[in-house]
Amino acid sequence: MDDLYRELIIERNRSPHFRGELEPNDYTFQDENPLCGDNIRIDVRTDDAGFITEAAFSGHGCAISQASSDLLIESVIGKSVEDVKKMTKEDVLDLLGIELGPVRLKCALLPLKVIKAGLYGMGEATDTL
Amino acid sequence: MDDLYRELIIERNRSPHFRGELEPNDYTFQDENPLCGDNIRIDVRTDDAGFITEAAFSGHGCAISQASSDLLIESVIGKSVEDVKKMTKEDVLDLLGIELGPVRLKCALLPLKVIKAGLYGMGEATDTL
Amino acid sequence: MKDCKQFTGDFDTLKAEFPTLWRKVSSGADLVYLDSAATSQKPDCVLQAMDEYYRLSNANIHRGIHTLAEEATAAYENARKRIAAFIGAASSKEVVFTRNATEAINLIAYSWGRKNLNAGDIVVLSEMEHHANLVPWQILAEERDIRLEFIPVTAEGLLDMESYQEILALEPKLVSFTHMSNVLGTINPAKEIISQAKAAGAVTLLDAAQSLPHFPVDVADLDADFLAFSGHKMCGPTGVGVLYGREALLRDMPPFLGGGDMIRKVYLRSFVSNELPYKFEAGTGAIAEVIGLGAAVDFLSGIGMDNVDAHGREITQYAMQVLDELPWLHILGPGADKRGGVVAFTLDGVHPHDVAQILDWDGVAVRAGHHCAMPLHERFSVPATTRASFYIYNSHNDVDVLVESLRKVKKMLG
Amino acid sequence: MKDCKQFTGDFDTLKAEFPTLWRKVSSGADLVYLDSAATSQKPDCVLQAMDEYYRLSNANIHRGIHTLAEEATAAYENARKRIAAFIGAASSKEVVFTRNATEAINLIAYSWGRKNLNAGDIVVLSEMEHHANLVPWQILAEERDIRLEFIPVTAEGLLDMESYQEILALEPKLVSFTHMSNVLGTINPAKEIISQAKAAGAVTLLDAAQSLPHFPVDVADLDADFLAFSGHKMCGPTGVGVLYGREALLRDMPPFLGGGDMIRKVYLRSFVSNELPYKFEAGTGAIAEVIGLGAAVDFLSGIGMDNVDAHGREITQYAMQVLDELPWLHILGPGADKRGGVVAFTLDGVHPHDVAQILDWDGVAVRAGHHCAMPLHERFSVPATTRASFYIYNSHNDVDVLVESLRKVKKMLG
Ligand SMILES: Cc1ncc(COP(=O)(O)O)c(C=O)c1O
Ligand SMILES: Cc1ncc(COP(=O)(O)O)c(C=O)c1O
Repeated sequence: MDDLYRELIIERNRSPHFRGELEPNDYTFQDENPLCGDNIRIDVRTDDAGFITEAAFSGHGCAISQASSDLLIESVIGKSVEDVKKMTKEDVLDLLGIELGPVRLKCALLPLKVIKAGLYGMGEATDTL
Repeated sequence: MDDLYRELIIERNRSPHFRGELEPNDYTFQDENPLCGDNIRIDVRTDDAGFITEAAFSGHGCAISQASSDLLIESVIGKSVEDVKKMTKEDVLDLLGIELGPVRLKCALLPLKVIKAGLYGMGEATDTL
Repeated sequence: MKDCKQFTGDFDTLKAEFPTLWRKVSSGADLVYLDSAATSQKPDCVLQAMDEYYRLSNANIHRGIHTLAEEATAAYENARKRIAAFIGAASSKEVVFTRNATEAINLIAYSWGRKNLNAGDIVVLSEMEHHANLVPWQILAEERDIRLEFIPVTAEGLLDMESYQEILALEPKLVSFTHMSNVLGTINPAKEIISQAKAAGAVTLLDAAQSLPHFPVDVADLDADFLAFSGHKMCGPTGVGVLYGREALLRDMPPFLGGGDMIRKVYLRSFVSNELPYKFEAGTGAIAEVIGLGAAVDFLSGIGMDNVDAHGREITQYAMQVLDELPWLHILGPGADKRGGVVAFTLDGVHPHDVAQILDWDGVAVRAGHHCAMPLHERFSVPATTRASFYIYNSHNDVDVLVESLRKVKKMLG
Repeated sequence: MKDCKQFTGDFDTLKAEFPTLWRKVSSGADLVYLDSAATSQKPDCVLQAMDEYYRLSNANIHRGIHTLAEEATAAYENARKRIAAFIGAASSKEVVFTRNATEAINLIAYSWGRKNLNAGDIVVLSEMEHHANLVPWQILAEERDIRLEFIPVTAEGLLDMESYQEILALEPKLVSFTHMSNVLGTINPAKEIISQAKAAGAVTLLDAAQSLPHFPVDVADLDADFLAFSGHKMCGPTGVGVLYGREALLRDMPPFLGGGDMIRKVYLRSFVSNELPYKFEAGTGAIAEVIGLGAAVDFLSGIGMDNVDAHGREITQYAMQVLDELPWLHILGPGADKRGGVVAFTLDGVHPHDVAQILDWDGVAVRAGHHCAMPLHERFSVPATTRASFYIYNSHNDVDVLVESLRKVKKMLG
């Protein structure tokens, strides 16, 4: 547990750096984890070259999904849309620095699912990351 | 097994005394044991006072159901229709003089089911003897 | 068969019968199992009954003549008789085995529903239903254009019986509702609801998945037409549930699944259905599981459902009392006098998933989420709750460990 | 988990793994189990796998966060993966758990069938189908006015492939047939039948209830769209079966049973289905049974399905040879080279029920009746047959005991 709720996660859950909504935006997507009802929306702004200049998340969820959202957004700002599309489960787990069981994994990965679905312009987020 | 296939049953299966069909008849009914496909028809003739004067069975089935049919018919001839309606499972088992597991019990009781259904004028034989 | 030890009247000794309860969780803490509303633990005698079937009498049933087949058939049908007696059914013909309560409800929706419900007909449910008693009717509503009406849930977490009267005035064809909410714990006045439904001309289906494990449920006394429950929530195995149906109703219903055992005769292009209850049991049944459920029913009868009930009430009352002392914790649903052994709550500022995770660290197994009752959570404007549920093997000490651990959660994340 | 002993290549030692096979029947004779086509016996390791789940990790799955729920979920989903690999499925999303093969076929009839079949559409079956692959289509035919066509069975007991071509010319929507007959033993040329069906534009469903336990079955190689089988016939427990479906087809199908787990979201009046395979698994699944089936698949893989096949062929050949020497015994179906380990026969002048009963006295467990294939028996103008079926634990000696006992039957009743 000490692993799971390390200081960084507790901190980012309590005081996220990137909470909010961006209107207008270039990409936006929202999805839910049907297992728990965690609901995350991510808005993204990009420059003409396809680099992410701003991003923010809203919605509600557990500490893991909140911290994961905040850390993910921090990591994608400045990256190209194409690079973010290539991000994997491992990238997110590296950001969090923890190991997770299958159920909580879904919490941690929800923001990645959401941002990728937004960037790909999908109708629905899928579990195939 | 020696119990189950005692001489009487083997004998009555091999050479039944009451095999055949009666046309015309006063009562007739036919039914099947869905578990095994045993199929028994019993025809009955009665006198004006409601006593059974003649009866016969046809169809096919295992030694137990054949012997049971033959012995049952032997026992009902001379009885009143009302008395036969009251016959029970135990009466049949007494005739056969054996004990039976649940599956073979259905074989033994098929003729009783058929004759009672015929006498009651039912559309379908039931398992509630 | 190895019998469960005879019940001494002392619930503290019962825990010994449940092998799972003696383990530790991944953190090394002792397990405190407070998730029985999801599935109960199984006593040794239930596992032994299944093992004995598999190791001694394993055979397919009904059609077999050989020794094993006869033994297996007898064990299976004997279990059906004891289960029928346990719920007060008039005959074992009224007990149909399904996979779970969910399939039992679906069977009614598919067979009874498709025969008896037409466009515009009304089916009454409630806002506190488990998805198992919502989705089958939604599928049917979409297909047949029937109307669904919902008995509202009051702020206290009770069914709004006044609104129910208004709905009954619409002359519904079916009233299908849960005997006990798996979230609020609310025990609904089933007898009253059923008798009013009957007076209005409706058929009734009682979802007893949560009630049957916890207190005496008698279909004759309740006068229910249909009743559904699952084995796995009442000390029985997974893979088996029961649909009870009044014989006259079952008799009039068309078959649901087709295949072996549910037929009397089969031709290439038609078939004749078998008699009850086999008409509704297609293919090889859950033989070992039915035998296991029979043992579970014996086990519960051995304790006595009145005792099970009393113990459940006592522990729920204690839990409500100590949880009420935590100002940052909010319990959904009514007071202890109106509920069974289920307590769902929210914590200020902490998501239920985090609660469950940290509790697990202390060995406390609770459930977090919507507990398959999303509309009910919507009704109370919470996306998810944490749920502790109690059963015969739980003690005051388990509640104390829960409270201690909740304090820790609050300190850490709240 | 206690592993089954590693297979040594010697089938004689396999019997040691099956506890049931060491008992005596009611007469006192040693059991000779020749009824595996009805249900197979279970090896110790399968029973242990289930027991271990119940005694250590018993919890409801998918929604739980606590240690037990995570362990149970992992064990369940891991079993799904191994079962998917065992049948050559592209993904475990294509493996849907049902109660048995019968429910799997019904699921297709209800979900795929009601979506895709309309009045006048043709479904092709065969005359050698088990009731499980007849009745669901008869129910649908009645409801939707679809037409059923049957591939005839030749006097030898094979599918008449010429007639099949004529039926395909009618452009059927579905061809659903058994891979191996549970009466004739016939192994049908599934690959050929499927490729011809596809060429004619039909979807295909293979009933693998008898084939999968006996020889390698690979859905990719067969190119089957759907495949159904039961755990209990392949060393697994009762209460679990599998529907394999091609992902694209499953995706397009509406849900069948409604309830927990098969949903993504539920509102009072509507729901959103969950992703595959959960969309088709409503309510609490047969958790222990799926874990047991996973262990069964490991057990069979440990032996090697090629070895299982070779042993089955060898023993069937021997049985056919010695039974052929009895002039008053008549075997239904083709020669040993075209069949799996099933031999059904009639005895001159003796009813199959009596055969089975007297054989039981000698410890020999066989089945008598129509074996859930009444139309096939009608085809061969016999009301019932006696069936001996063989599996991995049977030996030449078992066949010899059978033959000895049959002679006795003939002498006694013939
Ligand atoms: C060919 C065939 N199909 C289907 C089934 C039905 O299997 P289950 O009863 O397990 O659903 C059987 C089993 O008897 C069978 O032999
Ligand atoms: C009230 C209620 N109804 C129905 C069900 C469904 O039970 P199962 O999943 O065993 O079908 C549950 C179990 O979660 C329940 O709590």
